Amino acid sequence: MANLDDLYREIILDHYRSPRNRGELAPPALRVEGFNPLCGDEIVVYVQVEDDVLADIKLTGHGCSISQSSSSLMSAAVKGKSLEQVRETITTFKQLMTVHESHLSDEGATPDEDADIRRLGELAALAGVVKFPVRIKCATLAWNTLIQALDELPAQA
Amino acid sequence: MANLDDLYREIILDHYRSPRNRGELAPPALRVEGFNPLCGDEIVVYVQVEDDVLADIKLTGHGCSISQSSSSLMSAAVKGKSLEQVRETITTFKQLMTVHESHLSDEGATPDEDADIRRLGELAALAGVVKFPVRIKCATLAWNTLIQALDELPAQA
Amino acid sequence: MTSFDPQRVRTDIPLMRRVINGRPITYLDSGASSLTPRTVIEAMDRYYENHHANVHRGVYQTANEATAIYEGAREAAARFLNATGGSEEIVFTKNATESFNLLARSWGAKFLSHGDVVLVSEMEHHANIVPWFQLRDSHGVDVRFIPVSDDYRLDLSNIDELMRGVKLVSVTGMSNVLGTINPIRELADMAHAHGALIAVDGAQSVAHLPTDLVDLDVDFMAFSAHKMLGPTGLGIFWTRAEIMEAMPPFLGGGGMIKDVSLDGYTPASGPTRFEAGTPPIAQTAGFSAAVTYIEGLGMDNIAAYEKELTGDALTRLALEFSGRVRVIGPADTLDRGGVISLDVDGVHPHDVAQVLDQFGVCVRPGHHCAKPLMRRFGLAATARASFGPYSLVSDTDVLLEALGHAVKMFG
Amino acid sequence: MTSFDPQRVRTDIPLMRRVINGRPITYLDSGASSLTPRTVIEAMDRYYENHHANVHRGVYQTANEATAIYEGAREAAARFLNATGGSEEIVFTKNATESFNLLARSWGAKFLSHGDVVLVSEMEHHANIVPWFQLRDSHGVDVRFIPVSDDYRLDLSNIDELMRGVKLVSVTGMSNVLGTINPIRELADMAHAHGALIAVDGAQSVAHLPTDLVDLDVDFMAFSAHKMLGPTGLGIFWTRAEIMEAMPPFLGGGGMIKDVSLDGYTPASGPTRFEAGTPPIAQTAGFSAAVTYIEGLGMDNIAAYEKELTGDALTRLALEFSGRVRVIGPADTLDRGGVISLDVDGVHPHDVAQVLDQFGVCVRPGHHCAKPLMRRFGLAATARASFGPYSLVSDTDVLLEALGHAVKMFG
Ligand SMILES: Cc1ncc(COP(=O)(O)O)c(C=O)c1O
Ligand SMILES: Cc1ncc(COP(=O)(O)O)c(C=O)c1O
Repeated sequence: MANLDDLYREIILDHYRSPRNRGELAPPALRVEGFNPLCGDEIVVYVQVEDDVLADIKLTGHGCSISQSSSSLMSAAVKGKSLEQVRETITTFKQLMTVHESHLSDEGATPDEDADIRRLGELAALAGVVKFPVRIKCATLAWNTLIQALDELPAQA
Repeated sequence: MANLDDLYREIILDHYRSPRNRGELAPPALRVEGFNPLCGDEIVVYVQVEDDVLADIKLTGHGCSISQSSSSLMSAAVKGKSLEQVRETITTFKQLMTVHESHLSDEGATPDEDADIRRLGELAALAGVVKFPVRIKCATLAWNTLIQALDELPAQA
Repeated sequence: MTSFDPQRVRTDIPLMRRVINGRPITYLDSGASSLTPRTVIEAMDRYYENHHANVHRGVYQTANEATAIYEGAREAAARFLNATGGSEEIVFTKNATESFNLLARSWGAKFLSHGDVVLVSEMEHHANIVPWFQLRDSHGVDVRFIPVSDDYRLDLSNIDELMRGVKLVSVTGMSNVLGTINPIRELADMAHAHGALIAVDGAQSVAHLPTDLVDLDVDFMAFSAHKMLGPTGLGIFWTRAEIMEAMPPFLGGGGMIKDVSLDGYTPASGPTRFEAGTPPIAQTAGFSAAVTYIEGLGMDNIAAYEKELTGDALTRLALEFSGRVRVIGPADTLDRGGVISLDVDGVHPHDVAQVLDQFGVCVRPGHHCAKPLMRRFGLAATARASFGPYSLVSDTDVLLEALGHAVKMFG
Repeated sequence: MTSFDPQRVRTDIPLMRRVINGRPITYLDSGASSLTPRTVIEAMDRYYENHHANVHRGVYQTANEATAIYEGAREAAARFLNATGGSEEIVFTKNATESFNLLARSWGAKFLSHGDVVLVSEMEHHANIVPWFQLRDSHGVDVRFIPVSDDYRLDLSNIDELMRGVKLVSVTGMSNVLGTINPIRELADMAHAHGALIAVDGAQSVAHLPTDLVDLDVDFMAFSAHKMLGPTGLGIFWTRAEIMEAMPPFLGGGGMIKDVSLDGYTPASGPTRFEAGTPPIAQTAGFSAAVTYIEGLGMDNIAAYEKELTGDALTRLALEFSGRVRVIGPADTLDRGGVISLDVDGVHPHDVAQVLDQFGVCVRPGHHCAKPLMRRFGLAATARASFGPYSLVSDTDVLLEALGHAVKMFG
């Protein structure tokens, strides 16, 4: 059975208590807001893209330990990466969050998933969230907001 | 238990098959429409009042045997009567139709009610309707329309 | 007869045990509301006994369970209709009527303006008429009616003329008075060819015929759970996700917002935008059970079986009451469902129903919320008998026996 | 403690047997929805098993029975509220939210015009805010807010100023976040003195306090069955008969009309004018049973008992968590109901609720559909515990134990 330790790993509590990349970026950095209307969580993502690289990212907002640590972990994972790498990370993370229900009862993951999870580094700490389906929205809020930000980037010349 | 013969007395079927006072009256006779929105019954009552007497009454419309016979019986009962007598008849009839639920199971009526019913003459044939509460609206449609007509009479000089 | 077994269905329906005026109930009012199988009742009991909680905003276990039941019903609805967009295209309302009001006041008020035409038909239920009159009064749209021909079908002979200026066609899949099944796919193609959208009143058709939204190619669908073996208090509204996304909110309140401040509000997206307040949660549990139950019977089987019942009843009515009883609806079973409206010569429908009640026969007298159609045929009311998957030929036997009594009594 | 016995109530509630994460359920979310007594569930079962039929238009026996059940619920509601106008003043909706939409779009749209002010409060549920913003957008009315003071009460110090131009005051009887009970009679007198009408959001107050419309002297009342031990899918709207008679229809469809033709429609009179389509019939059976059940317990007893529970919980929270847990709401039980919103230092309400769930404790995290109030106190959310007549001091024990764990975990 899912228990609290699966959800609240130490890394998560650490990022919650000491969020990375907290703050704002001035224009021309892009600013995008994300809401979770059901629980009132709000997040603002600022991204600064230079030469197809996510040069800087900052976050403000408030929310639960899951949404806050997820946004902090995300910022650490994507900052300084090429947009292509960022998109890959997003895809891998979203897969982690939509792991098929049939796996929820198993203890382990498939070998493929294991490989993906390892590539996620610290982000893998969020893997336990899928055992608490109602919290998946918390974990993905920052990511969906980042996706929206990338979509809003001016088309490349 | 209530059965069909309580409802469909011979007088009722007779008035249904051969309605009295069927037709229209030309102005200045008053014309008032009544609807039973639930079942689609419609009735039009024409009344001609002269010197506080309901000199003439005619009815058109369509509806079930209960609403049609009730309107026919009503027209016969009130035609040529003083407005005061008409109002008394209406009151007595409405009482008949709102006999308290607790009487529904009894076979008889109270002595007072018996006296009233006797005064109603042929109209008393409708007494069985109260055992079929959903049909009460059918029986009272014409009467409510007549009440409305009386209410709309120009105030007496 | 198909392999489908109505006797089995009867044993699943507690109300079938009722005795009315000394006779076993002969329920012939499924067009108004269907009887409820035990499994549907029990699904709601289980919900209240084990899982009840308000949905969506909970973290605790029963709240998650209630949410899963509620969202699961959306999936059941999407599956039942073959809605390729899935559960995101399903909005829960309180009945088919609210679904039409949602369509008119949200989509209609936004996308229709003065002079635009909504084309309904003369055989529509008031649920698919009054909301359009209300929109006419508030937004100046025109409401136009496809006439009904003497053979009780939509008269499409003038359809090109009728389609002028039409932005929405809104017609019933199956008439609740005539039994007529309308050519929805044909109307959808016609509507789309004219750049219009099409809504279907599925209140009857979804409950008695297989419904495949891909085949039908319509844009909106409205129906009620209580006519398809489900509970009262739940309606369904379906539209394509891209249309839904463009629809402004309808009722305002909790659950349909993204944000509210002292200055205003921003609506949520997806179906919840149209689900203000605590929804009929337990009812969705019952609805899912009804869908599962119907899937178990097979909607094809139900439709085929009811067609047989209808054919039998039409034949015998014609034989035994020729001249005295007129069926207001198509005389054979081609494109026709199991709704049989009767006009009994010299006996008002109210009286017919009253006499029938003495035999335990439940038929509905009245205008069936289709007054324009009644006027079209010069009637104030009919006495309507309608079948469900639990109906039997022996129900028709009792109907005919009782009808004979009514005819004699008023003869 | 009063003679009222919550243990008896518990045995009447099947869901109380639930075990969550190895612990018996500690249900502290009655503010969101109440648990359902067996008698309420059984009333609906009996309805489906014996009496189900569509209402109003039937002549046959079960249709009459269903109609009697439905109309009987109207009488139960009128009795419960002491509505002197009787059942003719009761409209059934799908929830309190629909009741407010009905108020805004029928009465509001007719009697309010550009610049007229609707005065709500900062502690309102979105159900009593969003419909007014919608009316602002469509009809140009102004929406003004009575501020909430630092002691979590309506700040009426500027009320004369606030009342300028006000045509309707619409406030909650009891806040679903703060627990604050508002001085409705006082507000009613004030509103009437200014020629305004007053509506009350009774969603919480009707479920937890005795409600007497004669004493309160208000003009409109809205609430939901599911918060008062009744089923989901049923709301109640009450107004005085003379006001109701002047209100135009809201939703359009069957049942709410007097006549429909190809040219237009005329609405019915009385409450049915506002009840388009097949209503939540079975739910009214459950509602009547809930009213009877509450009458058996005595609403005075319930209110007194919940007050004791609340006082106990407030005291112990202050003692055991001083500094770490802040109660967002009045600190004592004066004019205060059993809703306790918690702000736990350093622990987000979502996380509080998640940890509590491990102890079988059901509390609700979130903005509770009161975002303006949340903003007022600089919060995004609270973790809310709320009592019902089946709550026990031992529920508070488990709450405190679990809360201790949450505080330690995130400490
Ligand atoms: C104070 C208050 N008003 C209105 C509502 C809305 O009730 P419903 O969701 O049943 O429409 C609620 C409950 O959520 C409430 O607590
Ligand atoms: C064809 C049709 N449309 C709409 C409705 C309205 O359904 P409801 O009353 O459940 O809203 C009905 C049922 O009365 C119907 O038969």
